Amino acid sequence: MARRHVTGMAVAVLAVAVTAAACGSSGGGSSSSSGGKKSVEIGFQGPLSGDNQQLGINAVDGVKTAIAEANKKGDLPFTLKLAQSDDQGDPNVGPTAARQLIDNSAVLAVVGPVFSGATKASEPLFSKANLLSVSPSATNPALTTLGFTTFFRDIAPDTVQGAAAADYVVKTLKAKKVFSLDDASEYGTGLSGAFEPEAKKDGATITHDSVNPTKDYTSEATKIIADKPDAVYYSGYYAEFALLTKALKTKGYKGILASGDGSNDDQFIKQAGVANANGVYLTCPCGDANSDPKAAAFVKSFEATNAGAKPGTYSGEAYDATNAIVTVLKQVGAGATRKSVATAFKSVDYVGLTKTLKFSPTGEVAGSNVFIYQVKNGERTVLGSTAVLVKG
Amino acid sequence: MTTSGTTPSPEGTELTEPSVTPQRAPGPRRHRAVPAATGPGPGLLELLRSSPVHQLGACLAVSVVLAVMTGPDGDSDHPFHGIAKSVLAPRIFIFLAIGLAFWALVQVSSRLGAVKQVAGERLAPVGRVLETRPGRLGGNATLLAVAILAPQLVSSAAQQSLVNDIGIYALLALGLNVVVGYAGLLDLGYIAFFAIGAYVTGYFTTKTGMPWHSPVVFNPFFVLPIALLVAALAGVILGGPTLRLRGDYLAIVTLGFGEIVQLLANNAQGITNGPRGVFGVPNPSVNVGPVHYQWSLDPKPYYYLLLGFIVLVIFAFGRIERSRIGRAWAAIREDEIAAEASGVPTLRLKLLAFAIGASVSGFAGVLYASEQFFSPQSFSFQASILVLVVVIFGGMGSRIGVVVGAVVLQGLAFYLRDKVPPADRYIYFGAVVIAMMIFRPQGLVPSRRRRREIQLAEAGIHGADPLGAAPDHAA
Amino acid sequence: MTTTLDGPSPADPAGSAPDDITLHVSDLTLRFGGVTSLDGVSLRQRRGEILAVIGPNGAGKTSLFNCLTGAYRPQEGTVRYTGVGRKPVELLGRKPHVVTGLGIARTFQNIRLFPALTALENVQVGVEVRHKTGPFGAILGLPRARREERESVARSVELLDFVGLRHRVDDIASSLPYGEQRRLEIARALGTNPSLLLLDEPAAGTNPAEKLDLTALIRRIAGTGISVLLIEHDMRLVMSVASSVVVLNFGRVIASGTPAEVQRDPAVIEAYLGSDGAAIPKPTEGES
Amino acid sequence: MGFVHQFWQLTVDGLEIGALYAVIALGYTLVYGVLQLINFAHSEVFMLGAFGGLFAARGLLPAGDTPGGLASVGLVLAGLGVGALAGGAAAFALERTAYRPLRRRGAPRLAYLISAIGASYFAFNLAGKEFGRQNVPLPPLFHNGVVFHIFSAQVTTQNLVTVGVAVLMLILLDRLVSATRLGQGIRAVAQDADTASLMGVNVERIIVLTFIIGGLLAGAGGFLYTITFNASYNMGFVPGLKAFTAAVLGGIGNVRGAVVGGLVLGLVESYGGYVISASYKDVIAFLVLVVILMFRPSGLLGERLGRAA
Repeated sequence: MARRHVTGMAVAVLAVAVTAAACGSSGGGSSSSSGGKKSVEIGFQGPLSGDNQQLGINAVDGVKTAIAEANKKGDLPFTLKLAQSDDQGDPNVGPTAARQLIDNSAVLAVVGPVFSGATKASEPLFSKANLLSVSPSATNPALTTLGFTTFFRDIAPDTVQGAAAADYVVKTLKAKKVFSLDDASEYGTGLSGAFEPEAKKDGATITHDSVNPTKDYTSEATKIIADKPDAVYYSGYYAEFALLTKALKTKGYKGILASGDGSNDDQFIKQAGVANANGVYLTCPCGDANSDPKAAAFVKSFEATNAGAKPGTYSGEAYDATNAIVTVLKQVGAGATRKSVATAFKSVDYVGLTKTLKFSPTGEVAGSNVFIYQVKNGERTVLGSTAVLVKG
Repeated sequence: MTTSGTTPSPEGTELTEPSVTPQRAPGPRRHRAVPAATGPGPGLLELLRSSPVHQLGACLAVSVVLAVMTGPDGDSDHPFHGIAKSVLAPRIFIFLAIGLAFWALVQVSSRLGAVKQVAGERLAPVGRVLETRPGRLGGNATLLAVAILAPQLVSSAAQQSLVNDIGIYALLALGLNVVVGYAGLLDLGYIAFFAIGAYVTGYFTTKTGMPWHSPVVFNPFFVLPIALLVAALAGVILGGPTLRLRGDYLAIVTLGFGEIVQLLANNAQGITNGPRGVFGVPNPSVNVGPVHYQWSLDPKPYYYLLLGFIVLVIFAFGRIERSRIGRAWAAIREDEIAAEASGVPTLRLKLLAFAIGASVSGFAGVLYASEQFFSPQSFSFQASILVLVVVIFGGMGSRIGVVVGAVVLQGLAFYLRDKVPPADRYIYFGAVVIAMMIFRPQGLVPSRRRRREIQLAEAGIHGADPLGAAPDHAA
Repeated sequence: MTTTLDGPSPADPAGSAPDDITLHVSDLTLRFGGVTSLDGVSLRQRRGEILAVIGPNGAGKTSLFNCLTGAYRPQEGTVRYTGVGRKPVELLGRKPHVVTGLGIARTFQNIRLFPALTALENVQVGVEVRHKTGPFGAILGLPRARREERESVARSVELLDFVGLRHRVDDIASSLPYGEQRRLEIARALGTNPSLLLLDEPAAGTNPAEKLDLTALIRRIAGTGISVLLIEHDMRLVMSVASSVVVLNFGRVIASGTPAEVQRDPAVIEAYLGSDGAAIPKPTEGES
Repeated sequence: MGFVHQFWQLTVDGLEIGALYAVIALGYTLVYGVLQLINFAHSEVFMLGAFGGLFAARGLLPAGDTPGGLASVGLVLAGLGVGALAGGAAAFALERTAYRPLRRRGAPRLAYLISAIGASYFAFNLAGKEFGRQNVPLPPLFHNGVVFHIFSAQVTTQNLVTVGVAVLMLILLDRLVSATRLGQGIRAVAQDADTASLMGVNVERIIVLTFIIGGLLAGAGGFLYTITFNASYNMGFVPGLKAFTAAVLGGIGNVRGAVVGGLVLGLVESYGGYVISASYKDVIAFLVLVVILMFRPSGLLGERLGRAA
C-alpha cells in the first residue's frame, strides 16, 4: 500500500519532468521581437491534424513561403511571424481555434479557415474582433451571405466550380447519365447542389445520392454500377474519393469518374492506387503551380521553405492571400491595427499567382477560372481551364 | 456450502450464492486467489513492487515509450523513422536518465518508507478537517471562489474552452454520475441525450437552422424544461426495455443507442440538416421586468450561466444522494438482489436514475446549442467515452470529483494544445488514463462510499460495480 | 419486550385468531432443466407462529424461499398469503420487491448486506421502502421529505437497538463481525415492516454464544406478532424456538408436526442420521 | 435493377465483410470467455496488425507491375503472417500494461474498461504519430479479376482471398479450442477460473495466450481488411465496434456464435446499405444489435465459451 503511493507520486513527477523536457527541447518559443524590429503575426487556421490534414498543410506551407519571402525582402517596418491554430477541420473546434488567434494581440490578419464548416463556425468571432480572415479554400457558396464583416476568400465559390464541372462532364465528355454523390458535408452538398442543376440544364439525367464519409463503399459501388451511369461526380474529399474509386474499379466500373477540388491532391492518387486513379478527372477553381511556367519561382521558393515539399492544392491560394495581406500591411505601415488592416483589405488590388485579388463587398474574389485536371500515369496534369475546354 | 463450524469469510459467501444468480461471479474477481498463488511476472505494477532489477527494467521501458511519444513524427512511407530518431538519437539519454533517477527515487523512498508516512502525517489533519461539516463548507466555498475567479485570469480562448470543454462536460459528467456513480449502471451512449437536448433546442428556437422546425420560436431558456422532459422521456424509453439486461449487455445496448442517435442526426438531412450541423440558434436572453440581458459571443457570461447551473445541480444531487433515493441507489449498486429483497423497486429506481441523468444531459444540450453552432460530430461515441472517463477519472459517485475530473482532463487537453503537436494530444490522454487506472482507480476525489467499495473489491469482497453487480433475471 | 417493535406496525396479534393461516403453500413444483428442486411441496403457517423448515443440504429449502419471495417462478402450485387485515393474495408471479411490499421480508443464507453502507444506512434502505419522498421532494427539502428522513433514522436506530446493534450505528456493514452482520440483516428485514419474516439459516457460521442471542432474538420477533418462517440446520435451535416443523428431502415434504413429533419420525431419522450429514445429497442446481 | 437483381452481388459483398467481422469478433469473444471483460482496445490490435502486414507486404513487393502466381501467394501469406504477429505482439503488450496490473490488484471491472479505453487512445494516436495520419494503401498484391459468377454476382479474386483465409482461420481456431490441450485450458478457465487453477491449469498463462490468439486473428484480419479498405491510424474503431456487435449478436463468449454473428451482420449491412442508403449501414447494424439484445439477451447462439465447443 505504502509502496504504491510512492510509485504513484513518483510517476507523476516523472511525467511532469518528461513533459517539461519535451517542451524545452521541441522549443517553439513564442518570444516576440527579434533583431530590433517589432514583430507582427499572421495567423493561420486550418486542419493540421485529422483525416484531411494534407489540405491544411498545403495551405500553411504556402503561408510560410510568403512570410519567408516578405521577411527576406525586408521592406516591411516589422518582422512577420506565423501563428498556427489547428481546428482539425472540425466546426466544433473552430471557435476555440479562432479565439486562440484572436487572443494573440500580435496577430493582425488570418489566412483561413480552410474548410467551409469551420469557417462558418469561426467567422462570427473574427467579425466581432475586427480580425481580417482570408480563406484560400472555403468554397461553400453561402459563406459570403451570412453577414461576416471581415471575411474574404480568394477562391471561387462552388457555384462556379460546380457549374463548370457539370458543363465539362456533360458537354465536353458527353455523359448522358450522371451519378452525383456527395459526402453530406457543408462543402460536398454545396458543390453537388451547384453541379446537379447545371448538368440537368445541359441535358443529362442525374441520380443523386449522399453518403457520409465511411470506409466501406462496396454496397454504394454496387448501387452505382447498377444504375449504369456514364459518369460519376463525387463532391467530397480525397480520402473517401480514393476509397470510392477503389471500390468502383474493383467492381469493374469503366465509365467517367470525376471529383472536385477537395479531391484534387496527390494523396488521392496514392490512396486509390495509380492503376485505379488513372483517367480520373478532377476539377478545381485553382491553377496548378507545378505545371505553370509563370509559377516556377514560387515553386522553387516553396520547396526551399518547406524542406522540399511541392505545392499542393490551395498552396498557391494561401500564398496569394498572404501576399495580399502583406501588401496591405505595408500600405498601412507601422501603426497597423486589426481594424485598419481589415478596412484597407476591402480595397486591395493585388495581382497574384493564381488570379487577381480584388474583392466584391461581400468578400467574393472578382475573377476566377475553373481548371480541369486528369490523372495520367499517376500524375495530375492540367487539361486547361473550362473557359477553353467547354464549347457551346 | 457455509455450514456451521467453518469460519465464514466474505469470499465464502461469494462462492455459495443462494442460487438467485445462476450466472457465475464476474470475471476479474474470480481470479483473486490466483495472483497470490503465482509468482510475480513482469507487468507494470508488480514490476514496481518486485525486485529492483525488474523495477529498473520497467522504468527504462517507460522512458523509452515516453521518448517515442515526445519524439519526431514518422509517416507511412517511412513508418519507423520517428521511432528510430527517438530511440537512436542522443535525446534518448535524457529520458533514460530521468527513468534512472525515477528508479533511484523509488528505491530510496521504498527503503526509507518515509515519504508516505511523512506525507500521510502531514496530510492527515487536512483530510480530517475536510471531513467535518464546516471544513466541507469551507472547502466548497473555496472551490466556488476559484471557479468564479477563474475566467478573469485566463485568455479568451481558455475561456471558450472553460465553457465548451470544461463547463459543458462537467455538467454532463454530473448527470452521468447519477447513472454510473449512484445507480451503478454503465451507460456508453450517454451523449445521445445531449444530442436530443441540442436538437430540441434547434427545433424550437430557429427557423433557419434545421429543415424541420417548430411553427413558433422560443428563447433558449424556455426550451430548457422542454428539453429536460424530452431527454428524460428518451431515457425512460431506452431504459424501460433494457434496464433488465446484465451489466455489459446494458453497456452495449446503450452504446448502440448512442450510435443510432448520432447516425440519425448525421444522416437525416431533411430533418436535422445532417453533418452540416445547426447554425443560428439564438443566444439566450433574459427579459424579466427591468432586467434585460442578452448572452452573446463572449464566453464569460456563458461561463457564469453554466457555473450557476452546475452549482444548482451539485446542490440538488447532493440532496438526492442523501435521501432515501440515494440510499436505494447505493443498495442497488452494491447488491441488487438484496435491494430487491429489501423491497426496493429496483427497475423503477434505475429508470429514475436514467431519466435524471438523461435530463441533465438534455439540459446541457440546450446550453451547448444556444452557443450558436453544433453538429453531429459533437455527439460521437468518443464524446460518450470522454464523459465516462471524466466521471471515473474524477471520482465516481462524487459530485465535486467529477467536476474536478472535467477540469483536470479537459484542462490538460487545452494546455497540451500549445505544448505538444495538436494531433499528439490523445496519446498523452490515453497514457494518463491508463496510469490513473493502475495507480488510483477510485479517481482523483472519490466519494467516501466509492472509496470503500474499491477497497472492498480489492479485498475480494463483493464489489459494487456497474459491470459486476447487476444480476441476471432471465432465470 | 415487544415495545420496541410496535412502531406503526401492522402486526397486531390481538386482532387475529391464533389459527389464522397467514401462508398457505400448496403443491409447489420447481424444476431446473431435468432436475426437480421442489416436488409438490405444501405447507401452512399460522399467524404469529415460528415454523421451521429443515432438511439436508439440497433438500430444496432455499428454493422454497426463492419461490415465495419471487426470485424463482415455479412451474406448478399456488402460494396464498394473508396479510394482517388483508384479503389473501397469490404470491407467485410477483416481483421480489412487491412481495416485500406485501409484508414478507427475508434474509439470505449467505448474508447479503450493502457492504459499503453503514449499519444505519442498511436498515434505512429497508425502512424507507414504505416512504413516499420522490426526487423533487428530496431536492426541495419539502416538509414530508424532512419528516420521513427523521422517521427513517429514528426507526432504524430503534431497530438496531432491538437487534442489539445500537453501538454499531455508524459502522460500515462489512466491518462488523459475522454474528452482528446476521443481526443487521435481520434488522434490515424488520425495517420493511413485515408480518412474515423468512430467515434462511440465520445461525449458520455463528458461535454458541451468538446462537443463544439469536434464539432470543427470534423469540422476541415472534413475540411482536410477526410470523417467522425459518430454515435452519441447527436442530437444537429449531427445537427450542419452532412451534412446528416441516421436513424436506429431495424437494418433498417427508414429515411435519411439532418438533417432538418430527424428531421421532422414522423418515426424518433416516434422512438425517442415515447420512449423518456427511453423505449429504449433491446440491441441485437450484441450491448451489 | 433493384434489390432483387443485385441480391447475389450484395450477398457476396456481405459475406466478405462479414467474414472479416467474424475474425475480429473472435478476439472479443475469447477474451470475454476467459475474463468476462470487453476488451475495448481490441480494435487497436486489429489496426496494428493491419500496419504490420501492410509494411511487410509492401517491403517485399518487387518494383514494377502487380505480381502474379506464386509471388502473389507468397506476398499475401507474408502479409498475413507479419500482420498476425504484429497483432499478437500488440495484444500481449496490451495485456501486460493495461490489464495485468489491474488484475493483480483486484481492480473493479469498470477500471478494466476505462484502462482499455485509455490504451486504445494511446495506441491509435501513437500509430498516427509514427505512421502518419493519412490513409495508407496496400499496393495490389495480385491481379484482381472476376473468377466466376454465382447467379448474377461476380466473385473476384479479392472476395475469394478474404473469405478463404477467414474461413481457414475460423476452422483452425475452432479445432484449437475444441481439440487441443490449450483449448481445454481455455474452456476450463472460461467455465470456472478458480476450479481450473485448483486443477493445475496455469490461469495467468491461459489468459495471456487467449489474448495472443485473439491478437493473431485480429492482426491477420487487419491485413485482409487493408487489401480492400486501406489502412489508417484510426481504422480500428468502426470495424472494432461492428465486430463487437457481431460477437454480442452471436452470444459473446461463444466461438461459433461470433462467426454466425459476423456473417449475419455483414449480410444485413450489405442488404440494408443498398436498400436504404450506405449512410444507414451502421444504423441498421446497431438497430439489429439493440433489438436482438432486447428479445434474446444472450445472443443468437447464447452459450458461453466453456459450454459451446
